[in-house]
Amino acid sequence: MRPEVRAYPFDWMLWAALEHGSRAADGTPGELRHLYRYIPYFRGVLDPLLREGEPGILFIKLLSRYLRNILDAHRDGKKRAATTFCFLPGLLYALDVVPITLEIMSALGGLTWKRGMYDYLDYGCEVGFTETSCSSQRGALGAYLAGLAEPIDFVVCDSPGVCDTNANAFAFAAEYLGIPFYHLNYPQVIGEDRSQTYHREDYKALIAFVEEQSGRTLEEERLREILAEAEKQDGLLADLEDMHTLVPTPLPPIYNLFIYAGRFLFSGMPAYTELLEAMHARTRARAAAGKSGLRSGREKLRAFMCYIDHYTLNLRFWDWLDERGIAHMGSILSRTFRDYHGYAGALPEATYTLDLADRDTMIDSLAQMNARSPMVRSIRGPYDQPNMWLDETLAMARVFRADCLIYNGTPGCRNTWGMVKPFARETEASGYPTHIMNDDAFDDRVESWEATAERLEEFFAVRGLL
Amino acid sequence: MTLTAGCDVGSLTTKVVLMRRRRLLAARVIKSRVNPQAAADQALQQTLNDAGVARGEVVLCIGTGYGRERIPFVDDTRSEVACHGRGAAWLLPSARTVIDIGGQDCKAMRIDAQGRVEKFLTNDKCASGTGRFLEVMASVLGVDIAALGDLSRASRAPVRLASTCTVWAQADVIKHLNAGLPVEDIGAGVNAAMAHRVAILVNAVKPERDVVMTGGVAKNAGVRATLEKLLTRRVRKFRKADPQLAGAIGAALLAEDNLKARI
Amino acid sequence: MTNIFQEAAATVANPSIEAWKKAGRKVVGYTCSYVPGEIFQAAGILPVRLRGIGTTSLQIGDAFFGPYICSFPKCLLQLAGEGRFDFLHGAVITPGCDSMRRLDECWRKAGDDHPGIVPDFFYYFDVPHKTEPHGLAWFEEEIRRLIDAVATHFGTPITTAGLRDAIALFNRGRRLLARMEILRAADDNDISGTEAFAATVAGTVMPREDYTEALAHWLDEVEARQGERPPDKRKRLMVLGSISDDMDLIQMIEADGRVVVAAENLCFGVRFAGHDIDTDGDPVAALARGYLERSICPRMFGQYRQRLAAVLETVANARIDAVVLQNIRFCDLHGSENSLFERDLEARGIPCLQIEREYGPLVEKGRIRMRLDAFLEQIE
Amino acid sequence: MRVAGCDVGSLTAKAVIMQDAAVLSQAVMRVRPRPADSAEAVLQQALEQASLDRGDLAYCMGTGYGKDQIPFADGVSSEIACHARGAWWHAPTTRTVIDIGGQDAKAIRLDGDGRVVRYAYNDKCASGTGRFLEIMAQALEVELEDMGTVGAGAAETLTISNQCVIFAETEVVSLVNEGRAVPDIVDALHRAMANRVAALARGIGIEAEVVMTGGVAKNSGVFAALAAGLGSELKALAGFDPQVNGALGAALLAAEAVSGKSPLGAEK
Ligand SMILES: Nc1ncnc2c1ncn2[C@@H]1O[C@H](COP(=O)(O)OP(=O)(O)O)[C@@H](O)[C@H]1O
Ligand SMILES: Nc1ncnc2c1ncn2[C@@H]1O[C@H](COP(=O)(O)OP(=O)(O)O)[C@@H](O)[C@H]1O
Ligand code: SF4
Ligand code: SF4
Ligand code: SF4
Repeated sequence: MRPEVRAYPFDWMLWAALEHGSRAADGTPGELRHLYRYIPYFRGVLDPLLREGEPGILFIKLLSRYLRNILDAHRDGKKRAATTFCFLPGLLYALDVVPITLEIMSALGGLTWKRGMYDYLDYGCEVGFTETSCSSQRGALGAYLAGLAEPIDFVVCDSPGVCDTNANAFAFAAEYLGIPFYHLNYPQVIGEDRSQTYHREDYKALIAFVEEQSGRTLEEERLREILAEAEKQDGLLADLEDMHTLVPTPLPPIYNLFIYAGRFLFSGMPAYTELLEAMHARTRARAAAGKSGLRSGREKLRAFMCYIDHYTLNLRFWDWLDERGIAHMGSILSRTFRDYHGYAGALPEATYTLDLADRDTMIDSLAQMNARSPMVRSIRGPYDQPNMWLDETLAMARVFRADCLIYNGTPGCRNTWGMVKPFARETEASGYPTHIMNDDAFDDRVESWEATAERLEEFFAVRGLL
Repeated sequence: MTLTAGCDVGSLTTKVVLMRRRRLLAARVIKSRVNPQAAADQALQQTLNDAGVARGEVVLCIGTGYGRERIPFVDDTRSEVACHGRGAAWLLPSARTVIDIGGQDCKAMRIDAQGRVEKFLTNDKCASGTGRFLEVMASVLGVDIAALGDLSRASRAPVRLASTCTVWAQADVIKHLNAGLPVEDIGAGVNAAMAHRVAILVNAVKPERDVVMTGGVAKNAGVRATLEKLLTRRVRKFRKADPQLAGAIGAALLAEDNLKARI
Repeated sequence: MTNIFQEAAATVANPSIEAWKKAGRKVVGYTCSYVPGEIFQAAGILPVRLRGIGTTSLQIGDAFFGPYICSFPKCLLQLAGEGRFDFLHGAVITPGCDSMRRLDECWRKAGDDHPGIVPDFFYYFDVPHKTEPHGLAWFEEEIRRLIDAVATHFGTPITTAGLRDAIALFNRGRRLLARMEILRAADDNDISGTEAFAATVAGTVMPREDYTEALAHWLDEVEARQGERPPDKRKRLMVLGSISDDMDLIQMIEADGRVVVAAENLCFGVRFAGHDIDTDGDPVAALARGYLERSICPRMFGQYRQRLAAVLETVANARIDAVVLQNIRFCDLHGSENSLFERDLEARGIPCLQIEREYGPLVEKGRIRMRLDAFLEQIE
Repeated sequence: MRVAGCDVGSLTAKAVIMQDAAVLSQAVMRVRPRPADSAEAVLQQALEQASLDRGDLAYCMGTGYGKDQIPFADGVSSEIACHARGAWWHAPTTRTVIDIGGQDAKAIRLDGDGRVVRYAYNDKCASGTGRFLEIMAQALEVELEDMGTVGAGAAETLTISNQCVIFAETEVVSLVNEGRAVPDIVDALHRAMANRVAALARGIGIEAEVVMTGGVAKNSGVFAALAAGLGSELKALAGFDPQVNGALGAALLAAEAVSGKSPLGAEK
């Protein structure tokens, strides 16, 4: 690891960038111009966010707040738990535990710094973590393994059975750092009763674990508050997603990022509600006027990202789509599958409901909700089984009227690379041109963004889409 | 007096040295051929000629390198790791960490004062940490491999390459060339990409001072300079001999040790 | 005697499978150590652990699996696609790891291009990744379902008594392997690592009765010879890590006679040796406990300590001098666990060598040879 | 109306000049360090052969790695589109095109109207590129042009399996050091390459007729191995240099750009 990287704590550095970025939003245009001179790279993040107005500003403030919480946790008498993005943090908040979502941290570093997460990615390999594993954990993990961040107290993940590579990263971290570990394990089917029972049992054991680690007990009222907030968020999301189906869609590409990143960070917390409200207001106005969310105002193509997005150096991926008049119809990460969501009717078995009646129903609701978080929901089983990846992709492509599908992941993603070829054959056969990107969503040393963009461009041209 | 030889048949080059009482008498580096025997024979003959000694005077010859099993005239063989360790200790007695990058392999090792290997790691992950990677890139750039290292010095803005794969990096290099970027910036990017990969390996053996480099890539100043930066350690240079010879020197020294043990 | 084992271990469709089939009996393939063979035994079916040896191209493997996938499942798919598993009446796929479980989809889809390669009985067996009571309950239910599915499909009832007998038979094999391990731990036996591994692998692909018989016989022979040899002074190695079922790697380590592979902890190896499964009580519950609770593979997350303890025990019992940690490229589970092993073994003074390789015919001979040689010199 | 297609690749630059759906001239040369120079030179060569001037061309379509650096190109098109169009023009019965150039290998599927319905590139970590053969030819001291004939002399079947060019070379070095015969190694290389590319084509589904284009199509060893591996008859472009197919496709697309209508199906 380069000495200059070693000199600063990772989490603090990230917070500092985001905090100053969020303050810049309050400055005058002149001040902003001045600031941009000093942060030529970060400009690529800040610009698209500030251009979005209130939602963008709220989003960056949200990120800054999240990081501040991590930094201050021990001072505030709270524990820190490393966790994965398919884990909904509500439970942790209810027990005064501050979540550190490794994938979010990796993505933020990748977006913000000129050299992305290279040093941290490589550091993980130096201490023996495999280079071929998924970069989404490996990046932030490197910083934590190197002791370059406020310490993690314990690990909770929910990827075993869904993504072993992911689970392996957390198991390795726990062992390497010598801290306690609990994992939620998912069976391969969703919807069956015995799966629900398993989720419930597993979740209860998790609660016991987190209670023990945090020294807190789960209070019913606290839980109810969080679920009530989640209820509100689900309502806003339902509206947003409904408007997303309009042609042209009133949602700018970057909103997709806001939707899921906000949920990973603050699901069940008022901060996320606030962000959704701002997005909702803007979107409704645009929808009422029949306007596209794209900057050009002209929607030429609707692309559904059937896996994840691209997070290296700046927000250029979203910007790039925007510039070309390509509407982003969401990814596997965007959707939540609340039972009454408009699109949820397409896969009724994959949905969850919230029941705030008593402690048990609430725990059950949380367990179900967690079992519906992005990858946990649809790539836990064979892709062609009911409710799994193919079903969901085709349903979403249809509901959101996508013209084509784009797969992007990481070379470390055994899970999807193990099946994406036959998967793409079937989506093609169903009439959706499908592009498989060959890059790494978190590490542009695998394929430069220029090369990635060229392949995308070629796909749109050769397949007659643009 | 006991005259020993070391013969290192690498994937790219074949090296032969003659030593007497730990002093280097003569050395040759020639290109390895499809016929490793012939290359070894040729290198040995030239070295003998240089030193003005007859074949019969060589008491013991140890072979190493990928082609070690095919050298007809060697009496014994040793692994490259052992030979490079031993050779490095001779080249610089204070050496404790050796980075050996040859054509097909990259190794990082920790050695003791006698040059015995305590721990070593090799690059199994990806070929972009090998000398061949540099050769492929040099040929795309149209520069001589010996000149590639100096491009780093001339560059003010090294490009960033998709450095995790030779195949992909090459595509990037071509793209950058086509985009009209200066050759020195691309070359510097190539060297840096290689250094980054090697640094992972070196850090993983927990390097101790002094750090030295052996093998052909040690002659690439750009890789060396970036490595120094990444490791925050000086990578010490040798004056005694060409670092590419380290393996052959180690082999000759191990031959001497063998003789001593026999007496 | 060991010829039988070597013969069985050398080919995918080995002669004992052919003989079994000639008698009109069925064969089912499976892919992971977590599949209880007893179920098939109880149904009169031969369970055969699927192997990827003898693959010469990955044309089919690469057409369905993506590029960053372990070559073991790719080799299996290749052989399936080439029709070289056509001796199977059924196959059971397990979510051992991410790559292995996608063999389910890839094999089925390859069936579209290569008709007839998917056995009629094609089953997905969902093994949980945890041993807590609800995990165990899930696993037990999975076993019950598999039993029902096998019994229904093949029309052979699987009874409690049948299962008990099968468990007893398998236990006998487990005890014999444990005996083999004890013999290997002594320095006056003449079992090479290659022989022992062949004998172990053979157990996964031979009819159980024949196998147990042959194993007992061979061990008697070995025991009789014991003491005839001068103590073996060679260094003793242990091999750990990713799936390995070819003799090549171990043969290569032992090739020049400097060292002996005195123990292993590999997926096709002696993992359950000496760990009997209960024969009283409900056999299904006993199978679930027996197979799940012993954490033998990094797929059981959060149980590294248990596995380390097992390795350390073997290291002590078999008087191991050094350990080779190998993993197949893109195998993250073993790849990163090997680093933990390296850390913890070296802290106890056991030198380790980590190598990453492709599964299959040892085509990377030069590279691996170089690493092994250097390591052997280092530990001498 | 005369049009040109210019394909500046990683190893060679190619140009084709057409008039009313007939090929007037074609040229191939090694690339120079600057793609613009390669483009100028190769077009000049083609123009001279046809006794034409630059001014005689109504449109020039560029393609290949250096397409954005071709100073005189009126438009650019992807290699996928060009190879597909070129192959289609030769035989409208073509449904699958396998193109192996210096930098990448592609499998392209066409529908009955010559439209690209699917395509795939060689995977990362793949040795299925022309460059692979160039490096191996160097390592084995065989001329690139002679690889096919050398490999034909193989007596023993060896296997080279590594997906990576460099690691595969290590295998080659090991084989050399084991004393294996060069023809056997060359033959193994051809099969290794053919296997990779066949997997690529199988991944998107192979439909007959299959035709092979690109510089590597000139290597009879790879061609034969691929033909054996595909399980479907493999065709060569009748009487046309497969390496120039991309430039041909570019020229056809140029004609299309000028006329606004497709020259598909036009008589040769
Ligand atoms: N003069 C030079 N300057 C810089 N690098 C060189 C020079 N000569 C060789 N190299 C590098 O050294 C590598 C070969 O190293 P060498 O130790 O001879 O390998 P091997 O032992 O495998 O034959 C080449 O691949 C090249 O990258
Ligand atoms: N005469 C030939 N015989 C055999 N192979 C050839 C010949 N010429 C070129 N090749 C192969 O074709 C490749 C270059 O193909 P080409 O289509 O020209 O690529 P590009 O368009 O990238 O320049 C070379 O890498 C080489 O492997
Ligand atoms: S991207 Fe793939 S490998 Fe990474 S966490 Fe998600 S499922 Fe796992
Ligand atoms: S390594 Fe583990 S998961 Fe893989 S087959 Fe073996 S036991 Fe199953
Ligand atoms: S193909 Fe590329 S990524 Fe794969 S090993 Fe080779 S150089 Fe590395």
